[in-house]
Amino acid sequence: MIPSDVAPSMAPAAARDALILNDCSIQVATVNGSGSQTANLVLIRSIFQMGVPVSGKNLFPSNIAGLPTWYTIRANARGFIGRKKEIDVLVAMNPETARDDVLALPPGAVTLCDESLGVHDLRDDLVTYVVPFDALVASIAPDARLRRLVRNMVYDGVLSTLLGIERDEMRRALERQLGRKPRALELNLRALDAGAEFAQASLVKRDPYGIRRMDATAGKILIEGNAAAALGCLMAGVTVVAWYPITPSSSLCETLIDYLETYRRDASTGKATYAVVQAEDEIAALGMVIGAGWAGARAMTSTSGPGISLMAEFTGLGYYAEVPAVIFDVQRVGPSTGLPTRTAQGDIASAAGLSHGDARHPLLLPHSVEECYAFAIRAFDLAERLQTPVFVLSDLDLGMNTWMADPFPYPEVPQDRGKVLTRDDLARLDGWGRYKDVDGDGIARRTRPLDGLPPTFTRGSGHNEMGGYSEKPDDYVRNVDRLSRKFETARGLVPAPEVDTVEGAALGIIAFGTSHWGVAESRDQLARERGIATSYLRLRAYPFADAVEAFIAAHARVYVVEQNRDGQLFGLMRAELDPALTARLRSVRHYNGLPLDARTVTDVILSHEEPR
Amino acid sequence: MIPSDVAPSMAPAAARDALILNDCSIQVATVNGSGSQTANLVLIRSIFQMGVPVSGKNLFPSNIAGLPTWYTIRANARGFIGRKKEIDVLVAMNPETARDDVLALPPGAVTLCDESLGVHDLRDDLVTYVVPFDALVASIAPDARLRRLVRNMVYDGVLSTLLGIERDEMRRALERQLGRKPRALELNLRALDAGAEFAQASLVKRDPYGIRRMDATAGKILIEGNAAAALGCLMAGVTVVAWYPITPSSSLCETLIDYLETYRRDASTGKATYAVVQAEDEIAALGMVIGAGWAGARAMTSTSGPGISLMAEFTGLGYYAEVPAVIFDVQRVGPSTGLPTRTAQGDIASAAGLSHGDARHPLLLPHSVEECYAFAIRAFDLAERLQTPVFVLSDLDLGMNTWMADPFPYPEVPQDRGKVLTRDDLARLDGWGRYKDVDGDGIARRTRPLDGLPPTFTRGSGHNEMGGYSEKPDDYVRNVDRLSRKFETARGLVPAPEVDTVEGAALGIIAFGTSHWGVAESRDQLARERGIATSYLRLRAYPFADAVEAFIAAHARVYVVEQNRDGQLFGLMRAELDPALTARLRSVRHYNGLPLDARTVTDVILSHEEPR
Amino acid sequence: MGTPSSTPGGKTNRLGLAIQTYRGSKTTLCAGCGHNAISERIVDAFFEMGVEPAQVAKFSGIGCSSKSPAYFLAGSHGFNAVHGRMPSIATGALLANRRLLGIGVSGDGDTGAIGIGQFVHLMRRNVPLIYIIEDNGCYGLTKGQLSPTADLGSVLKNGVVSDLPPLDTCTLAIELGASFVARSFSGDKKQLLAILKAAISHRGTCLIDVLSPCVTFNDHEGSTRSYAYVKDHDEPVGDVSFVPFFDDITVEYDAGTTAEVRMHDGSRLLLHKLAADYEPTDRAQSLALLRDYATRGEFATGILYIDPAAPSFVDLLGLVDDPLADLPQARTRPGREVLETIMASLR
Amino acid sequence: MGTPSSTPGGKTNRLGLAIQTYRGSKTTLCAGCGHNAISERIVDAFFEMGVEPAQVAKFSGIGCSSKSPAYFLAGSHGFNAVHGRMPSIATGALLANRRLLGIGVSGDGDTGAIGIGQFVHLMRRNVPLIYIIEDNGCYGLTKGQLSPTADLGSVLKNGVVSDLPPLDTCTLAIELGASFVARSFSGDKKQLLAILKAAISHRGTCLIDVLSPCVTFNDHEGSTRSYAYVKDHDEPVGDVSFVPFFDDITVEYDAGTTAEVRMHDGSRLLLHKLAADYEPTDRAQSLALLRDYATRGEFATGILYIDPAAPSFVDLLGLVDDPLADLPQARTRPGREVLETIMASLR
Ligand SMILES: Cc1ncc(C[n+]2csc(CCOP(=O)(O)OP(=O)(O)O)c2C)c(N)n1
Ligand SMILES: Cc1ncc(C[n+]2csc(CCOP(=O)(O)OP(=O)(O)O)c2C)c(N)n1
Ligand code: SF4
Ligand code: SF4
Ligand SMILES: [Mg+2]
Ligand SMILES: [Mg+2]
Repeated sequence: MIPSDVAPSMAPAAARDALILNDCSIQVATVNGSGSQTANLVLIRSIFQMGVPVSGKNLFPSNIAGLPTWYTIRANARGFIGRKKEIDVLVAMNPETARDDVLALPPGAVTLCDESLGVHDLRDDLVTYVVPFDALVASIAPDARLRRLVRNMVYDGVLSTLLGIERDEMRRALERQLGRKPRALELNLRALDAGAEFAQASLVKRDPYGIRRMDATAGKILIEGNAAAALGCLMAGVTVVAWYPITPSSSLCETLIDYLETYRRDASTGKATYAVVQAEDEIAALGMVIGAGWAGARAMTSTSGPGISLMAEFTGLGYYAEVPAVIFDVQRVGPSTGLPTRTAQGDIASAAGLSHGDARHPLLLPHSVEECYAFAIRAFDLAERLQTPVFVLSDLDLGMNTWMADPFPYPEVPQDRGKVLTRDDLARLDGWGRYKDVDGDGIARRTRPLDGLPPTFTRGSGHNEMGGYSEKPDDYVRNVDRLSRKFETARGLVPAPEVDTVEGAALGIIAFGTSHWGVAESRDQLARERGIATSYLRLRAYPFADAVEAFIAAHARVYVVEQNRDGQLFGLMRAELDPALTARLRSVRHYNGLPLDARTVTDVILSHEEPR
Repeated sequence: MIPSDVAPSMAPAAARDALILNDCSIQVATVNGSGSQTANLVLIRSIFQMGVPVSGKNLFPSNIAGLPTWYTIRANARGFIGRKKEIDVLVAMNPETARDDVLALPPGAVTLCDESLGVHDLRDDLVTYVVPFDALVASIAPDARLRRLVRNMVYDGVLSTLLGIERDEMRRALERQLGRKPRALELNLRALDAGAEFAQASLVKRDPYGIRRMDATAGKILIEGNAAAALGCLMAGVTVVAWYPITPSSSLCETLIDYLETYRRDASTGKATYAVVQAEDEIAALGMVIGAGWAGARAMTSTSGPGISLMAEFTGLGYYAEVPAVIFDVQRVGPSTGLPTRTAQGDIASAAGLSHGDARHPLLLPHSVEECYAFAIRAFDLAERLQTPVFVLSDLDLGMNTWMADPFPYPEVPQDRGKVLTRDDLARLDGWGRYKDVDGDGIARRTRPLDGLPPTFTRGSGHNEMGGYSEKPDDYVRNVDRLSRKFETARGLVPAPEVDTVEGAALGIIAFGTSHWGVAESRDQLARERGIATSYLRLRAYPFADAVEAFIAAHARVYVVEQNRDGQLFGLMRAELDPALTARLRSVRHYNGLPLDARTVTDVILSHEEPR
Repeated sequence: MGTPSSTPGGKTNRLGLAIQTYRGSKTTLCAGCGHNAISERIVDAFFEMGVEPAQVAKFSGIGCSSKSPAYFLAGSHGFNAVHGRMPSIATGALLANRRLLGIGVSGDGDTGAIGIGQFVHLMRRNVPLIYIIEDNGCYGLTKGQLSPTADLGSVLKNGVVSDLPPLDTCTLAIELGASFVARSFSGDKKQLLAILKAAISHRGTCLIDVLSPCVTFNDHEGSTRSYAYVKDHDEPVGDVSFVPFFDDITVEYDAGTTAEVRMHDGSRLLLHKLAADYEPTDRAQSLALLRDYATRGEFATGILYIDPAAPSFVDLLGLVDDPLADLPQARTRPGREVLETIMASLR
Repeated sequence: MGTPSSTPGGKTNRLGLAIQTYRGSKTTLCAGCGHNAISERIVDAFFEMGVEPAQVAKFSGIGCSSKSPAYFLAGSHGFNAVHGRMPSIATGALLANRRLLGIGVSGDGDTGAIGIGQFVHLMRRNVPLIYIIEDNGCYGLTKGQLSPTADLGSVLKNGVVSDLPPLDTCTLAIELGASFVARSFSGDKKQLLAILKAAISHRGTCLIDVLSPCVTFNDHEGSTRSYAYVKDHDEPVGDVSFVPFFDDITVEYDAGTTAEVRMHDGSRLLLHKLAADYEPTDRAQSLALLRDYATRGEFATGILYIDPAAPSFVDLLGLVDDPLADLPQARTRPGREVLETIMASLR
């Protein structure tokens, strides 16, 4: 590399002088199955290794190969790593979408594209860098097939130079990915260098974006929500897993299977301390979980919308016969098949009351990979404590995308196996009845088969306190009233909301799950751009804690932000909370299948607060 | 029969002198499968033939033979024929329950029992008539097996004398039942006479109840709700029926099959103008209905709670792919198997939003057999007009019990087949798209296979206005926003509520379906007993008409009366209507599996209005 | 009052338990229902085999047949699930506690219609469960609709004729991988008892299809004693809500012979008992035999197929010997070092 | 761009339509996926048989296979239903309009796992539908999990081994009452085309199980060219999200002979083509033959069983000749006198 070849403005120093540091969104538009995962992971990892908060989101089609896919990285020094509505830097790799991708950019955005795409002079309000991908890969990979593969690493190289992402970090990240494959590693390293060196040699930096080392990621991990939930199940001590594949939940059980195989074989015998069944469908999966829970196992399944619909009947059985079960719903866009590879929070209403008849279920609502992990553990404890199906509502954005997190803490609380009767208990209780409310919390004591205690006959039909079959009106009422009482008990046991009350704020915001990320940044926008202070309640579970009403009462107007068309949480709150308070609620809904971005929230709130 | 044997007070005149005329509840306690249906039908029919408003309710166990069952008749001159909480006259025929049955009676009630039951001197605050059933039947039927059968007719005879039910009307009713079986008829007539004559000879009337001829049933019919709905389907011109047996809905399709076999074979060929399939389960049943609806048939299924749960996924497909379907839900007590032979209104919440994701479905809420008939017809029109699944929510009380009604009117409105595109339409429209909202009402035009118009590709996955596959965020939003608009259109098309606004009433009551009967009588109780005037809105469909908000606005407090634990309608209203108004709502819930009675409603309302 | 049993009272079994211990609560099924006779044989079999009742888990779906687990083995654990989904519940429970001896009772509607999917996959997995179909060719509990095992030509009360070929659950079970497949008749005390006892000893799925007459709804056209006949031919009964009392139908016949059983409604059932030397270990032969008899309108009865060596699902999954449900936290929650290793790999 | 077809362009069929008319939109399946080859054969068959495209209704469930109806017969009606439930949708539609020629495409997961219940009952009813299973032994669309037709011993990417016996959908179909049952291979153009053409002429359920390699996920352990090999053996590729391009596998072999087909992953498939004089009308013989070949690890291909005379479900129901969907109100709403008669009977 001859120093004089380097255009002066592209010296490493140039990137360091960038106007907008550590705050940009980068989108790589490519084709499904074309193998860009390594390049994208190297990109996000290298930024992460530089200490800059970052997230990566994969927007992929519902097929296997050949259709457009977009990978978006958000880096933000202040930790706002939700989706940014605007793309700052586009890497156009897909001939089919390049035109639309470029046309959709905001003025001033950056494009990195191949000349052959013919999009470099579509607009004159962009900063466009033309990269001769073909020529660059030809120089490294003689074999045409290999060229297709390393092509992606070239844009990493170019971006490294343009944005100032340290090439050594990229190399480290690449080694991490391909360390066990020396030839692959070598080729990719060459592609990386070729891209970086081309940029240094031939591009003049004209955009304001830059990445600069900071210290906000030290000790942190990168993980997807599904893997985090799987880890939670592993550490919760799950023993029976029954599942049926469905996007975007499959990787939860698949990762869990990997962990179980590795860490849950009996030391001495090598035998499994768990059973995993790929069931024939979601009905069977939940049936197995309920059968296992009845027999005393910690059992779980994971699914997405269509599976939730299919689980309605068995969920009702679990509720009414009072059998623990943990159900992960990694939500996608419904109804019906909908958009299987897009994110939503559209199952909260159906999950809350899943089943015909009167039924209510606790829902845990993680917003982060940390909570995917922690709530997974908690879900098993709650399911056994409450003897009922417990849902963990994640979503595609959280489950399948890469998130930064603090390392997960080892669970210090021992497993809560709930009110399982022992011989001693039995002696103490006078006249045990399976469905008797001895403690007034609606939770009766159960036995497990083979514990040597009196057997029970469990059924989804009418039963009395003693567990006997009954069609008597009073028995039915006594039983379902107790179930209502139990749900009240659940209210106090599920994770409490996280509340950030700002002195003097007239506005409140309520959100749950991944909507948090858009809301957190929107609050910042409202405050910085319009001087509007907002308080915030992040709901972490259903049933609603009393704190929710208190929060609403403390604010004049409260925006309920969620990712579905019908304002399902908003509806649930209106149905269950004091109308005097719910009159203050406003619904903010986002439902196009993309993760919620801050600007959308800000715009809707401003349209109410500052109507034109 | 020697005249002097007749105790003077028991002459027919005696009954006519009864203090409480044409207002009583009669309960016959017997054993499932013991063959009391004829006797009970004769009882209700003869009262009906005497012109007295009457209803009959069967309270039966979830098995086939040998368990307790109760048949209750309510006669009321003013037409209050809902369940009466108190039993006025008990016919104790079941040794197993006789003791409990007698102990549960209010003071002053009447018992008619066999000496051998040993319950006649359990209480001294009842009017007890002892009838020697064994001796009476022995005198008529030599064969022991036959004795068991005619035994029931004996109590009819006794009641005829005691209450003054004209024996000729009983004979007519009996002939109607057994006309084609002369031997059976003869034997039963003898049993009837034996009972009546025994009572005349040996019993002294000491109770206040009597039935006297009036003129409130002329021209009316007696029918069960399921049969009425089946008639509605027949007259609607249903062409494809797919069902799976489940109590209490089976008799709907079974009656429909009978009608179709009789009245819907092609005159010339004898071939069927309909297809009926007993499907393998409820999922398949709804699948067939949706397939048929897609192909242009008028298709329906009927089920109950567990089936509704199983239909969640397909209902979402019907909603999102926009296929007409009619689903009858004859509600029973849930969740899970629950109490399969008891009544409830517990599926309204799950049906309204059935499916994962965002989905809303029109619900029709008949309160009477007339409406079962009329709404069945209307449901097909609405399903085709709206191109969506439409639910008709009946219940066990309405569906399986015998109700009085005006004869059903012939449908004067022609079938509404909805926006089915013709060649001419196609020529007129510029650029037809399957999911284009040409009229602004959210309803797009559809084609049917083999009409010779452009084919469509229907799917439950994302699609654009042209019906093409799409994962585009904007296409999705445009489409589901149109579905919301369509639901707004539905609001104006579904049956409007029936409103009875009483001048100056501060209280309003809202109810739907069979809760009507308890409410109607409760309003009378509130007015007569406490001078409390109430207005009444009887909801006949979901989505809610604007009249609902207007009604609430016009009253200080509005009681929402329904037959489920969680106040599901109450919750739906709070979720969807203005909180300023819903603050006025109070929830009245009844959920023990028995039909709602007036006294329960009155008591709950008074506990709010006149707290101690 | 327990289910009466044919075994004389007083005696005790190898556990020292009396037969009463194996009974259940009083049946609520119709008098004469074949299902009751099956419950009695289950009582006898578990008594005679000396099984500890508390070790048994009873499973069922929904139907008259599915009610019967309440009528035997009161000392056992019971789970009466939802319609057609017993197999998944049983699978989960038996994986959670491999020491449970599982017995499931289903109906021909519960299994053959709504439940056929779970049936197929349970058979395929060879889950260690005694799976009894109480097969009456109709839906008893919902009042007599046709089930998928109804004979071609059988007639519903309203005149609907079964015009589809009957499902043969035994053939399916053999095809799908069940390792023990048998057929019997509810009234053949000796054979049914012997089959049940063999099943108790087998580890793997035991599918036992037991022909079991529904006295109340099984109504064959043309029968001279059928319920329809009673109703329509001017006998003095005349009440549709009347369920007549019938006695149990019993039959005894020798191995290798065919018996004709007259049902309550006058229809006949042809049962062929497999010869004593029949070798039920050749799948192809068993299937051919079933088809053969079916073509002749007869039911082959006895143990039709058995593969004692087939690995059960519990074997296939390589589970630890202790019940999963019983594993203490120390064996199910990996240690700190595991979490740390994983965390390190994600950094 | 339509699906390319092997029939030369330019020609027209008896309706005067060109082959383009029978194509669909561009496939979005992987290059080399067997499903694409099947779509091409469907195009050829409907073209050659001269079927009016608008008369055809295409049905499917969910999966890569179930996407394919979009890739053939653009001029036909299509209904892409939910996972595993295509049979009920098709049944309803074909009853509603008996003039529709129905073709359903499903996958081995869609049919064998979640959909096996509806499969069983569709076969039993002999619904007039060409039911194609594009059988790749895995779940393609959800990225390669094992399906119930996976060979014993096949291995998932994460090491999970298929240890359950494969479901044989052809055997089941014959047992259950389907009147036309065939098996072929996606790459055997001649045989598949011939079978499809025969199916188009048959009235009743035609179950066609077409072995169809998933080039992306079907991953047999030990294979030297498998994706796992490519990934783990230090070839320079190294990106798990990369889907390699493969060509279609084609095979041509004679009736009565066995062909060994090498799959993309190096594994082999043994296909035995039934002899030209094979008589597929004896159910028992067909079943025996299937079992025979299966024991030898071979797939018998060709039309395995056919009963041309079996009444279809539409026949059984005795429907009027006109489509039910088309009946005018005059034929579906009984007259006033009917209602009056009924009312009178209720008075
Ligand atoms: C999901 C669901 N659908 C329908 C029913 C109604 N149902 C109860 S039992 C039964 C059929 C029982 O038939 P079978 O299994 O043959 O048992 P049998 O009564 O004949 O012994 C049906 C359809 C139900 N309980 N749940
Ligand atoms: C109710 C439901 N569960 C799960 C899924 C996810 N899913 C989509 S396709 C598929 C399997 C497809 O396998 P197969 O039918 O063999 O088709 P292939 O892709 O192999 O052609 C699954 C499980 C779904 N769409 N719906
Ligand atoms: S209805 Fe039939 S199956 Fe049910 S209990 Fe009675 S006889 Fe048995
Ligand atoms: S993943 Fe497999 S089945 Fe799906 S399109 Fe690709 S090759 Fe075909
Ligand atoms: Mg049955
Ligand atoms: Mg497949």
